[in-house]
This record gives sequence, C-alpha cells and structure tokens, in this order.
Amino acid sequence: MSNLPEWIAGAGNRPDLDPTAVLTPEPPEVVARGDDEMVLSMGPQHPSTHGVLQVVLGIDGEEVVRAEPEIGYLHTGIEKTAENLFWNQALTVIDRMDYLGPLTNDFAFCLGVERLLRITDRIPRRAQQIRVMFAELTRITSHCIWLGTHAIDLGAISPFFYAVDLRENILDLIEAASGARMNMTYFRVGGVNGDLPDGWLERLDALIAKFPGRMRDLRDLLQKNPIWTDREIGVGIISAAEAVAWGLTGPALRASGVAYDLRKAYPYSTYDEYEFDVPTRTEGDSYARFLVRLDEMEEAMRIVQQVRKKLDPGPVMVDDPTISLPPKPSIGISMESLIHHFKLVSEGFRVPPGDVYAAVEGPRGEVGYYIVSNGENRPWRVRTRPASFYNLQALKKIAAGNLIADVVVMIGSLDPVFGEVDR
Amino acid sequence: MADRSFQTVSTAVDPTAVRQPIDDVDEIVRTTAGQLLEVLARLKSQGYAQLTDVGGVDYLERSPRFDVVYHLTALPTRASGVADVGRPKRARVLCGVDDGAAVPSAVRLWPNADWPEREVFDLFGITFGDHPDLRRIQMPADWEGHPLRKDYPLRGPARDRTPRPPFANKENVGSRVPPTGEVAERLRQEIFERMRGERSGESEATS
Amino acid sequence: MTPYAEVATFILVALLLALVLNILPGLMARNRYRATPAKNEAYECGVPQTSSITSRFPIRFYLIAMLFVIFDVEAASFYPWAVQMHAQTLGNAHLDEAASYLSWAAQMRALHMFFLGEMVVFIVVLAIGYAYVWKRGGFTWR
Amino acid sequence: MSANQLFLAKLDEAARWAQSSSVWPLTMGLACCAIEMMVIPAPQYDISRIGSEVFRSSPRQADLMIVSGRVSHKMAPIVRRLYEQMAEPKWVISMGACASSGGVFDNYAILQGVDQVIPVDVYVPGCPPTPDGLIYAINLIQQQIRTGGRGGILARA
Repeated sequence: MSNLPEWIAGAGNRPDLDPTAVLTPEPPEVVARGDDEMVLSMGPQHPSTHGVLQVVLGIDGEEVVRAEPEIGYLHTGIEKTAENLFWNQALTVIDRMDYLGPLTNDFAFCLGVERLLRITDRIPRRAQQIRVMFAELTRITSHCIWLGTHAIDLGAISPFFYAVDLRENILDLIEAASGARMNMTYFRVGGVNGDLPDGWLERLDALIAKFPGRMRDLRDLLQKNPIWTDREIGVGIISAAEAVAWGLTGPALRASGVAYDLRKAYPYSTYDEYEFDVPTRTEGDSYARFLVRLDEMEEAMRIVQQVRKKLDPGPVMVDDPTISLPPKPSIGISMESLIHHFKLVSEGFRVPPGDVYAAVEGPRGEVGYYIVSNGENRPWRVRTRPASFYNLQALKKIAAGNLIADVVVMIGSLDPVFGEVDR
Repeated sequence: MADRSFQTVSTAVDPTAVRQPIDDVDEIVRTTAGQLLEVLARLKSQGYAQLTDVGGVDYLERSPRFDVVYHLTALPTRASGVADVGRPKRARVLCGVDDGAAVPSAVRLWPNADWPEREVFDLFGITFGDHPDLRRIQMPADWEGHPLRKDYPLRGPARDRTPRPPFANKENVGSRVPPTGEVAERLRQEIFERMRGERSGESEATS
Repeated sequence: MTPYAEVATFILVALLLALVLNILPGLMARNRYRATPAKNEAYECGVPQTSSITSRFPIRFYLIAMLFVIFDVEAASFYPWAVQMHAQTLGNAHLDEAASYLSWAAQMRALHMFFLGEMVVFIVVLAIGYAYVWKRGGFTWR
Repeated sequence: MSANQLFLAKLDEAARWAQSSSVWPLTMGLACCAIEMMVIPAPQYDISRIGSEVFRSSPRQADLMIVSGRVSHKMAPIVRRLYEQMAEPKWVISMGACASSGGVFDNYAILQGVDQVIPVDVYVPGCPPTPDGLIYAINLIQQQIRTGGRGGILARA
C-alpha cells in the first residue's frame, strides 16, 4: 500500500510511526474457495454478530451449508495480564471480561481467592447481601442489552429503547453506590468496596415499584408479536442431552429443560436464604431461551426485594488488616494502619499456595475461575471458565441447514459477549 | 486475626500438591497423558455428563512442566427440575504434560472440548493428539510463540512498539516481589525502624 | 397545446435534473483523495473477499425476482385505476352529448360498472397465475 | 475577493454546515465502550438531536468511525481496511483508554493505541467514557468540520 495519500502516511498525530509497518499480514484465506458453494464471511464487523465474531458461511443461495465461527478478534490477554498484577489489582482487568455483567467476574474471582485465604466464613453478612443484590441488578441490565440488541437484529427498534431505559435506571443506582456505570470493580477480596450511600435504599424501592410496569412493557412488545414468534419458534433447537454434551450453561441450558442454576446447586454468599424459582422450558429453541431470560429478570428483581428487606447493618469489609485496606482516617492516627496500608498498597497480600475452582451463575451461565496461587502476592494462573465461549460453540452444531436469517436469530439467542469469549 | 503462618512461606513449586481444605470439587485425579482418555471415559461413565472446562497451567520449574486441567460436572442429561439436579458432583482431572509432549484429545467423549483444546494449543503450545482441526483460535494465524507460557514476555517479543515510560517497568518473568524503587524502599526502612524503636521503647503489652 | 407537450416537458425536466445532479458533484469534489487498493475491493465485513462473485447464483433468486416484478406491477396499477375511477365519477362534461338518452346518474353507473369490470378481469387473470405459482411451490424457498 | 471566490466560499460554508449536522457513525462495536456507544442513540442521550443517530453498518455510507474498545492485533488489519473503505471526507474518534493508548492492557495482544494504524481526530478519555463524554467528542468533530480542516468543497486534504 505504497501509494497512500500523504495525510495517511504520517499517521496523523504519530509521525514517528510508519503505520504500514505495524500491520500483521492480512488474515490468511480462512476457507478454501469451493467452486459451487459460495463462501461468505459474516465477518468481524457486522451489525448482528453482537461484537467481533466472524462466522464463515458456506451458503447455497439463502441456505447455510457450513458455518465455521472464527473468534479471537478481541483477544486481550487478560489472563496473562492478571498474572502480573497483585491479587486485588487483578480485579481491574478481570472486571473487563464480561462487560455486560461485569460484577459476575469479580464475584467468582473474589469467592475463589477468599476460599484460598480461608476467610469465606468471616466475610460480613452485609457484604454478602450487597454482593447478591448487585449481582442480580447487573443480571437485569445484561438481559436488557441482550433483549435490545436481539430485537434490533430482527428489525424491532422500540424494544431497544424500552430496555435501555430500564437499564439506565438501574445503572444510576449502581453508579451511586459503586462510582461507575460499567466495569466498576465494586467487589473486592474480603467484601465490598464501600457501603451503600444514604438515600440509596429509597431510590432502590422506587425502582422496585417501577419494575413490574417496565417488565410488562417489554413483554407486551415482543412476547405475542406474530413476527417475533414466527422468527423465533423452532429456530436453533437444542435438546437437553445435546445441551449438556456441548457444555451449555445458564439460560441456554435451562431452556432445554435442565434446571442447573449455580445459585441453587452450590448456594454461595447467602443465596440459600432467598426463595426464587429457576425458570425452565423444554423446547430448547430461541423462543424458549427468550422466555427463560425474561422470567429470569423477574426472578432477579424478586431476589433484590428480599435482600432489600433482610439487609443487615454492619461492616462491609472483612476486618483483617492484612487483606483489607484500613479506613482512611485511621491512617493518620495509628501507626499500625499506616504500615498495613503501605504494605497492602506497595506489595499486596499473599495468598497461601494451592488451587481452587470457584463458579458463579452469570447472566450467560456458569462463570468459573480456576485460580492457582504459589504463595506469592500475585496469582500464578487465573483460568476463566467463560460461559459464552461454550454457548457460542454450540452454534457450530445448530447453524448448518438453516437460512442466513436464522443464524442471526441463533447468535442473538445464545447471547455471546466477546470480552468473555476471547478473554 | 488471620493466622500469619502463610505470610512467610516460600513460593511452592507445585501448588497443586498442597491440598487446601477447600470443598470446591468432590474428586481430584492426577494422571499422565497415557491414561488420560481412560480416566475421562471412566468418569463419564460414572455420571460426569458435562465437560465444564479444559484449561492449561504452566509451572515453569516443575518436572511435568504443564498441567491440562479438566473440570467435569455430573449433570442429568434429560429434562429435570431443580430438585433432580440437586448438588451435582464435580471432578478435576490434572494431566501433567512436558514441553513438546502431546495429549490425547477428548473431543470424542465431549464435543465441546474442541475450542478449549484449540485455545490450550494456541496459548500454551500443547498439541492434542487426534484433534479434528488443531489450529490457533485466539491469536492471529501467523503468530509465533505461545503467549501464556511463563517464559513469554508480557508485552510480546516483536511488538514492543511504544517506548515504555520508566515508572511502568514491571517484571513479568516468573514472580518476584516487584522492585518498588529507592523512594519506596527508604520509606519502608524508615517505617520499620520506627516500628522497632516503638516496640523496644514501650512495654510489650501494647503490640 | 396537445397533451403530449406536457409529457415531453416532464421527461425533459427529469433528464435535465438527472444530468445536473450527476455532473455537479463530480465537478465540485476535487479528486484529491487517491484511492488505496483496499478501497476498490468489495466490502465484506472487513476481511478480504472470501469468494468470487462470478460463480452462478442459484436459480431461486431469479424466480423470486420475476414473481416480485409481476405482482408488484399489478399492485402498482391499482393506483392510476383508482384515481381515474374517482375522477370519472366526479362528472365529465364532454360525455353529456354522446349518451344524452341516458339520465346523468345512469351514465355514471354504466361508466362505473365498466371500470370495475375491467379491473376485476385484471385481478382474476393474475389470481389464476398466483394460484398456479403457489401450487407449483414457487413461493417456498427450499 | 472576486464574485467567484465569494460564491465558492458561501457554497463551501453551506457544504460544511450540511456535513457537520449529519455525521453518520459506522457500527463497529469492539468491547465495553461499544455498550456505552450503543446507549447514545437511546432516548436518555439521544444523538438524533445532533443528527448522528443513523449508525451505518457499511463503511461506504459512514463518515465517522468510532473505534469503541480495545483493538487486538488480529483486529488491527480489519480496522485499517474498514477505515480505507470509508468514503472521504472521514473522521475517527478513538473512544476510551484502550483505543487511545492500550489502556489497562499493556500486553502482547492489544495494539497500544489505534492511532498506530489509522489517523485519529478526537480521543475520548474514560474506561468506558460516559455517553455524554462521547457526545461531546461528536460535537468536537462537528466543530472541526465547521471551522475548516477536512470537509467542505474547498479544503485541499
């Protein structure tokens, strides 16, 4: 590409860098060119692949003969970066994996590290309840974005506005408590970063009161819409046995009939004190996954209501100065907290050697962390069990033999998030 | 207060040997590449219907350098309610692999082993025996080197484009206490002297 | 002024407008942007073209296109018919002398029936074609 | 100033006014910033007030590329190709810390700043930037168009 117009050659504001030299060579031919079969790349930049997914379609007319999803376009090396940060610092990069439900990653990582530190039972109850409440609130916001983008893929614009409006109300609450709308790293090892501001619970009550009306709007828009049901029913059918064999978890698995929900199977962080039921269906098609996610949003709000009523007063961080930062005012007064603060900030805390697998029920399924520590103040290895990596892999099985328009519906109904798929 | 015993332990070369009293999995099996398929088939027949995750870990100095970690969950394979699912059992299979050795692929037992095995090959360089389509999944196809290995520099060998600001130099090979620079070192020394001075000055009861 | 003068000016203005709107941007935009090779290639979601488009398209596309043309033109021809029918029934002076023996209302009804009959025949003929294509399975994609 | 220059200047000003009040962004969501980018056409922030709510999915019809998210080395040639396939005059917003400088990911996989592959006009700080931060960036782009630089009919580049 030598004949570049001059104003590209200098790369605008980075004259020292010659942009053409930086490029890796073009990605090689992903699929050999068959003579009769036309190969089309539903490529990394596509309005309805929910991120940077490339599905290489071998098509005969409108029908997909062969579908090969190609991922890796958002590979960020998060696990390698986490190996070079302290235990608490690693939360900032792990937080950016599943950016629709960011607190899911923090939750699983914190549970794992707390198990290694053997302080799981000393986490204050209020911190555990706040964690449950925020996990459920981010589950609702994640399902809102899924519903909005999935509806846009099928041509319905207004559900997007309703869903994003509901999400904005929840994000205002989350921002008030944690300081940021997304990637807020609100859960820390040992508890939660800060207590709820005053007046927050009243705003939560207002949201809880408004929520049923909003959910009715979302349901009325799509659930009985004939276009929606025609496009969704019978598309991407996965039976219970296939769903388990392909490693599906979360709404995708529950829509095929297996009611496997980690909040019920391995209750963590006071989940066993609230009663909520696990919505399941048996058809296993896109419409079943759609209904399961809508019901899940209502169940999540039910949990938030129960947590709101049972919220205990008390500290929100484990009172172990070697793990949690001492309160700021005490640093000026007591030498002990100055030393602890200094040690934690400059060196972080050490975790006893060993390995642990801790998993959490994320909006997309089981998000697990296999954490290996060798006693240092940095993780030796953080392996993520990404829910949408396995959910998306099922696309290889169900995509062939359908129309291209159905592949779009399947991608939307599996709800992949590519920060989590590509890590 | 937390027991401080582990604060001063030296770095364990093989963390998986240290068995913590944690009940995250019900069964842990350590095998080698030879009997891996047989162990996995036995576990599958015992009811572990879902291969939850396949991951790789690189223990630099340990004799079988890599570990391929399989997590299995005993899920029912037909429509079942919350009660039938209950608390499914979990198993972890650790398969020690040397650098350059191959591991049999588990794709025939569970179809969803395809992508994670490709990822372990891509990021660790562990080849899987009869894998249908073993090629890179995360990195560009022409990438050299396997990034998640411990001896692979964090910022990548050939891609060190932007000059690093001096304060951002982080050690990334192996894990050692990070160099905190002389200013931090002086502050640390001064704090420890003051602590020692205080303790020797007052009586022991206050600490 | 014969009616064809209006049609001629209409076509002339259309051609003139098309010419101006195509030539003017070419003149105004200086060609200072030299196209890079990637710009001239087909856009396929950001990756180089994966397969040549010279391979044959399946026949079903052409079938669907043909069917669309037929039934779309049919639908489009309803508009002038409806407008004409509305205009006719509002009353036309020059018809009075020809069929003076009929009353004004009777004339309108006769004219009305004629237009309606004409369109019914048109619709029936196309409905037969529609039924035939439906039975032969022209509308199902597979 | 001769009559011809006056006419061209007025025509250029009209062209710039038209171009700046309908800057159509390209749908290219990469990572977390894409979610915040998706929210700006929604009623709370509503960029249709400034004419940019039409997110074109093909680069041929877009004049603004918002690089929203971290650019990995596998994605860099694709971002570059999309940029080249956009019609001139075109502008680029590098949204978020990851697109502007690699952000928290200073490692082997992430391009340390998208300005290594395409020239960037406006950098938006934040991880992710709030939607109003992005709308302010679009306003800066509009300002750039109206007050000279690329765009219009007289500009050299």
